[in-house]
Amino acid sequence: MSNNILAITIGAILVNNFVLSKILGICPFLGVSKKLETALGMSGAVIFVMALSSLVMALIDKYVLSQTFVIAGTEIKLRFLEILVFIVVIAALVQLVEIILQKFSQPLYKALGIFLPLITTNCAVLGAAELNVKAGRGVIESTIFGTCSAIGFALALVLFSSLRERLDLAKVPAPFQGTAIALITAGILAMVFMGFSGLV
Amino acid sequence: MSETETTVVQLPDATQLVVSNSPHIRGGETISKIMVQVMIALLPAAIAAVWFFGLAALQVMALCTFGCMAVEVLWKKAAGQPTDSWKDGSAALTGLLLAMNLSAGAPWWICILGSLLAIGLGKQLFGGLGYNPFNPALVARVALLVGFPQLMTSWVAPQPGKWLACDALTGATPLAALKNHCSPASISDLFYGNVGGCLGETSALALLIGGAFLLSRKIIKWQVPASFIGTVALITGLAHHFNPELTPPALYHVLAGGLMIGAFFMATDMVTSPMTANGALIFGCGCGIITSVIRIWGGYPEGVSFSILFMNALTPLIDRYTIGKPFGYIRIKKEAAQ
Amino acid sequence: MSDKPRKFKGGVHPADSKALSASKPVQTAPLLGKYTVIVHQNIGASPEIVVKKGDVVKKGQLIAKAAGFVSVPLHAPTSGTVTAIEKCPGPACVSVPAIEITADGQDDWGLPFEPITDWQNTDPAVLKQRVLDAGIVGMGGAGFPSHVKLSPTKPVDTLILNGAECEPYLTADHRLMLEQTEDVLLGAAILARILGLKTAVIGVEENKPDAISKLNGVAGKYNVTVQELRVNYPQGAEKQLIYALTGREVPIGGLPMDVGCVVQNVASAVAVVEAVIKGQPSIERITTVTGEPLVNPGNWRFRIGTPVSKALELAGGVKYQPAKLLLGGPMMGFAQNSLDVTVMKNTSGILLIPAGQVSQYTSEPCIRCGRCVECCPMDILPATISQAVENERFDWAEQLNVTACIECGSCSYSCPSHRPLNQHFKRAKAEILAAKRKQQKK
Amino acid sequence: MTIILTAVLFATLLGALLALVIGVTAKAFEVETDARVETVTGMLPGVNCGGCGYAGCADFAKAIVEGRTIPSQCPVSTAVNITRIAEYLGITAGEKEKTIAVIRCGGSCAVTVRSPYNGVGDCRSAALVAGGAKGCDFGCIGFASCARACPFDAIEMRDGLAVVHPELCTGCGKCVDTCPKNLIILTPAAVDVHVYCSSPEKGAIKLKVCKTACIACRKCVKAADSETQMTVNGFLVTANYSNPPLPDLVEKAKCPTTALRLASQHAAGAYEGVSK
Repeated sequence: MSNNILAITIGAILVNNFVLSKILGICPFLGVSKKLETALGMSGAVIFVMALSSLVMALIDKYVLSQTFVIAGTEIKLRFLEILVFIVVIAALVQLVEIILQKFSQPLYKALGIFLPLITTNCAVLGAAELNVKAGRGVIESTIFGTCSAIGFALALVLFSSLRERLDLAKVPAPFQGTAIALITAGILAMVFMGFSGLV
Repeated sequence: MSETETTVVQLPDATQLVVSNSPHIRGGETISKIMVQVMIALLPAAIAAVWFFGLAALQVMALCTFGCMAVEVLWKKAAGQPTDSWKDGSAALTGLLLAMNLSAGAPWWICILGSLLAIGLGKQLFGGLGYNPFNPALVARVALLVGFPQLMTSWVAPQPGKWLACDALTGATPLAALKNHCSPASISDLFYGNVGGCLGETSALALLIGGAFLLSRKIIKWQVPASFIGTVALITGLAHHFNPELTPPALYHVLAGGLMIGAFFMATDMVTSPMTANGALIFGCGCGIITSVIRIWGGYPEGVSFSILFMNALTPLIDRYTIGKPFGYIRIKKEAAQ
Repeated sequence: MSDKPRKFKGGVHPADSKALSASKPVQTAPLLGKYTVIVHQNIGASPEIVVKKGDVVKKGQLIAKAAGFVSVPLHAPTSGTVTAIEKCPGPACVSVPAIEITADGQDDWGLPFEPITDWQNTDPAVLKQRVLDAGIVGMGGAGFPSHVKLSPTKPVDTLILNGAECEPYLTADHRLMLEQTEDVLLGAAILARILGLKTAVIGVEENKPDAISKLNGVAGKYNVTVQELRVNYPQGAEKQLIYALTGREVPIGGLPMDVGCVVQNVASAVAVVEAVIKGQPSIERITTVTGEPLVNPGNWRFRIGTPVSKALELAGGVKYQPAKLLLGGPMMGFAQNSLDVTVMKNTSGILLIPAGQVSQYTSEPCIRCGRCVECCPMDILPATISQAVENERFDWAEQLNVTACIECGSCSYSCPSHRPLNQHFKRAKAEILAAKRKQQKK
Repeated sequence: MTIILTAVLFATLLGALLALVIGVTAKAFEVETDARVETVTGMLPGVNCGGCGYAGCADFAKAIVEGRTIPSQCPVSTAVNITRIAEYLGITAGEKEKTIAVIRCGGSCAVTVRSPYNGVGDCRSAALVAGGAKGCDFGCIGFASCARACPFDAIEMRDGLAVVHPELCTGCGKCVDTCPKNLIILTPAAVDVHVYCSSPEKGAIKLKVCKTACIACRKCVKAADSETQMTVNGFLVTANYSNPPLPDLVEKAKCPTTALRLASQHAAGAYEGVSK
C-alpha cells in the first residue's frame, strides 16, 4: 500500500507530470505564469480544487456511477453520465473557490482574473478524475493522485513562472517574444522532465 | 617652479576629457578571459579524449566548436546585429562542452545539429549570452538524447594511444553497464578514463586537474562541485550500504559517467546557476539528489544532464529565496525588536 | 586590539599606483593672483555669503557663514578684494556659485580666532565651537561637517581616526601622517577631549609602514592606538573601517554614533589642531596631484579656491592627453570636464588617468558570474539590482536593499561585462528618494 | 424511457444541490462590486498613460463612477468617447483644454557644447553624472528617456535633441516627469509659439555653450501685438500661455538665435542647425 502510494505520488508529480508530460492544463499554465505571486495563488487554487474534486468524484464514482440501480424493474447504470456529472461538480467547486477567494484575497482574485473561473475548463481537473476512474483507484488513492497531480501542476507552474520572470528581463528576439519563448521554455522543461521517466 | 624654466607647460585639452560615473579604473577581468580560462581547464580532458578515442574525438571537438561559432555568427547576421559576439569565446566554449557530451563516434551531422540546438535553441532564442536560463550545451545534449536515443547511447570503446582506430569497437558506458547488469569497470580504469562514454565522461583525473585550475583561478564557486559530488557520494553510498545489490559503492558513482564534467564544468556555468554562495550550495545538492535518484531508480543510466537542467530551471527561485541580509541589517532588526 | 592587520568582508584589490607620489614631500603652492572659492563645499546646507563684490578681505576672514546646523562657514584663502560672486564650474560639472578673490599679494592674516594653547583645560564646548567656526569638514572626500559628527546624540565610546587612504593613487594623508605625525596625534587628542573620551584609535593600511612606525613612535604620548589594516578597498569607508576596528556593524541608514563610534579623517584632525592651537580657519589642504600623464606628480599644500589648471601647471603639465580628469581617487572621484574647477576642502586628489587605464562602460549583458556579489562590502546583490534598474523597477531595487549601497564602486571595478553598476545604483537611490519625497508631500 | 427519466432526475437533483451550496456560500461571502466601473474602463483608451492623474485607466474609471473626477480629465479619449461615458453614467462630461507637451530646448548636437560621456544611456542616470555632460546645465541631455516613456511615439530624437510632434502628442504628460532637467511642460494645444530655451543663465554664458539660447534681447517682446504676450523672467523670455502670442510673431520678431520657434515647424526640422 505505502509503496503504491509512493509510486502514485512520484508518478503524478514528476514522471507523468500533468503539464509537462501529459500536456494537460496548458491554458492556465501559460496564462497565469507571468508572475510568481499569481502562479503561487493559482497553484493553491488548483491544488484545492483538484484535491476536493478528486475526492468528491471518487465518492460519486463509487456510490453512484458504479452502482446498478433498479428502478421500475429496469436495471440502470449511470456510468454514461460520467463526464456530465464530473463537469458539473467541477464547475460548482470552482465557483465556490471563486466566491471564497473574492472575499478573502481581492488582489489575488484580480490577478488571477479570468483564469480562476477557467479552472472549470482546466482539463487537468477533469483529467485527474477520468484517469482515476480508468485506473480503477479507490477513494483514498484517487484523492492522493488528484492532489499529487495538482502538486505536479503547481511545481511546473511555479518553476515556469520564475523562469518567465527572468525571461522578462531578457532581450528575446522580437519574433519570439511572449508566448513563443514561453512555449519554447516549456518544451525544454518537458524535455528535462523526461529524465524522470522510468522512476516508477 | 623656477622662473627661468623655458619649456611650455602643456595642459590637458578639457574638451576631450571623458565624464563618467566612478569608479574610473577597472580590474582586468573580461568575459573572453573567463571563457578562455574555462577552455584551458578543459584542455586536459580534451587531450585525454584524444588519447583514448583517437583523432575521431578531435574531429567531433572541432566540428562542435566551429559549428557553434558559425551558428552564432550566422544567427547574429540574420538578426541584423553585430556579428562580433563570437569573439567573447562563449560560443566556442559551448561547442567544446557540447563535444564533451558526445561520443567519439558521433556522425558529423549530429555535431552540427547539436551546435544549432545549443546556440540557437539554448542561447540565442533567449537573447544571447547572459539571458539563457538553461545550459546551452546540455539543452543540445538532452534534445539529441531524446531525439536520437540509439545514436546517442552507442559508444566507442577506448583504445588508448591508437590514433586512427575510431569505429572499431562499441562499448557500453560504466553506468549503462550497471543498468544492463553487466560487469562494471574497475575504479582505476574510471579514474584514468579507460572506459567508454562521451568524450568528457572518460578521465576523472583530467577533469579534476581542470576543475582544480578553475577553482584556483576563482572562476567557479567551490560550493557547486563540492555539494554536487558530495550529495551523490552520500546518497549512493547510503543506498549501497543498505542494499549492495541496488547500486555500486559511492566512489564508483563519483568517478563514473558525467558527474565530474557536470560538477566542474556544466553545473558551474555562471549564467545558469545561482549567484550567491548559499544558492550554489542548494543548487549543487539539488543536482546531486536528482542525479542519484535517476542513476539508482530511473530509466536513464545517467542523470547528470537532466539534473543540471532541472536545477537550472529552479535557479531563479533559488536566487529569489537565498538573498542574504546586507551588512548592517541585523542590527536594525534587533533594535526594532527591543 | 590585536596586532594583526584587520579587514572587513568583501572588497577589491586595485593596483595602488601610489608610488607615483608617495615619496614626494609636501610642497607649499605659491600664492596665486586669484582664487575662486566654491561656496557649497560641505554636505548639508550651503553657507550664506556675507561679502559683496568690491569688499576688501583679510586672509582667513569669514566670507560665508553657516546656514543651519549641518553647514560650515567659509573663509578667505588670502587677503585681497572680492572681484566677483558668480557661477563657476563645480565639482559635479554643473556651474555653482563661487566667490572670486583677487589677491593683494600681502597674504595678511586677519587672525579671526584667538589661539587656544591650553586646550587640555578648555571647556570641550568651546573647542567644538572652534571646530565649527573654523569651517572644518571631513577632508577624506565626503565633506561632512566635523562639528556635527562631534555632537553625537547617542553615547559614544570610540574615536576613530581614518588614515586608511584606501583609494589608489592618493598619498596626501600618507604624507600628512609622515610629515605632521605629532599634529595628527594631537588632533586626535583634542577630538577625544571634545567627545569626552580619553583614547582614540587610528587605522592605517599596512602599505604605509613608514607612517605606521612613525605614528607608533609617539602615539603613546597622546593615548592613541595605531591599528594596522589589511590593504583592501574600500577599507577607508566609514562603515567598513568601524567594522574592521571594532567588529560593529553600522545599521543601514544609520550613522557611526549608532554603534558608539565617531570617525574623523586624519587631515581633519590636523585642521582641528590648526584651528585650536594656531587659531587658523580651514583655508588650505594637502592634495595629491598625480597620474601617469603628469610630468611631475606630487603632493601640494593648496589654498582652497586654487584652480585645477594651476595645480596641473605646478605638477609640470602633461606628457600626453589623459582620458579623464578626476577630483578625488579613481574609485570614488568625480570626473571633470573643465580645468577651471577649483580645489575644495574635500579635494584629496587631482588625478589624470591615461586612456589605457580608464574604465570604459558598455552595456554588455550580465553573465551572472557573481564577482560583484562576492566583493560587495555591503553584502547586497549588485547584478540583480542593476537589472532591476535597467528595467526601471525601482521598487524591486529597494527591496534588494539598494539604499545600503555606499557607492564604493567595487562591483563596477570587478565586473567582467563592464556594466555601469555604480551608476545604476546612484540612479535607483535618487529615484527612491524622489518617490519618498513625493509621497511625503502628499 | 426510465433511463432518460432517471438521468434527468439525477442531473436535476445534482444541479439543485450544487446550486443550493453555491447560493448559500455566495450569500455568506458576499462582496459588493460596481459593475459600471468595468464598463467605463472598457470605454477608456486602455493605454494606462496616467495623464488623468490616476494609476491607469481602471483606477480612473473607478474615480469617475465614484464621482471623484470627470470623464474629460482623460487627455487621450476623443470627445465622442468622453460624451459616451458621460451619457452612460448620466453625468456631465466637463471640459478640459487640449494640451500638448513642449520640450523647451533647441540645443541639438550641432549647436551645443558637449563632453564625451561614457555610461548608462538614460537621461536620469546621465544627469546624476556631470549633469549629463552638456555644456548647458539646463538643456536636453538627449538620451531619449522621454521618447521611451511616450506611449504614442510622439517624441522623436533628432541630433541629440528630443522633439515633440504636436500632431501625435495627446498631452498625457507621461514624459514630463522623466526629464531630469524639467524641460517638458504641457501647453495649450492652440498655442504654436514657444521659446525653446530654459536656461536662466546670463546671455553671454549661455551663448558660450549653445547657439540657440534665448539671450533675452526682447526683440520678440517688442514685436508682439501686446507687451504681455511674452513674459521676461530674468535672462529668459517665455510665451505667456494665458495670453498667447500669434504664430506670426516668429516671423516678425526675427529672433537672432532662433530660440523662438513654432512647435509645428520645430517638429518639421525647420530650425535644425540654424543660427544667425
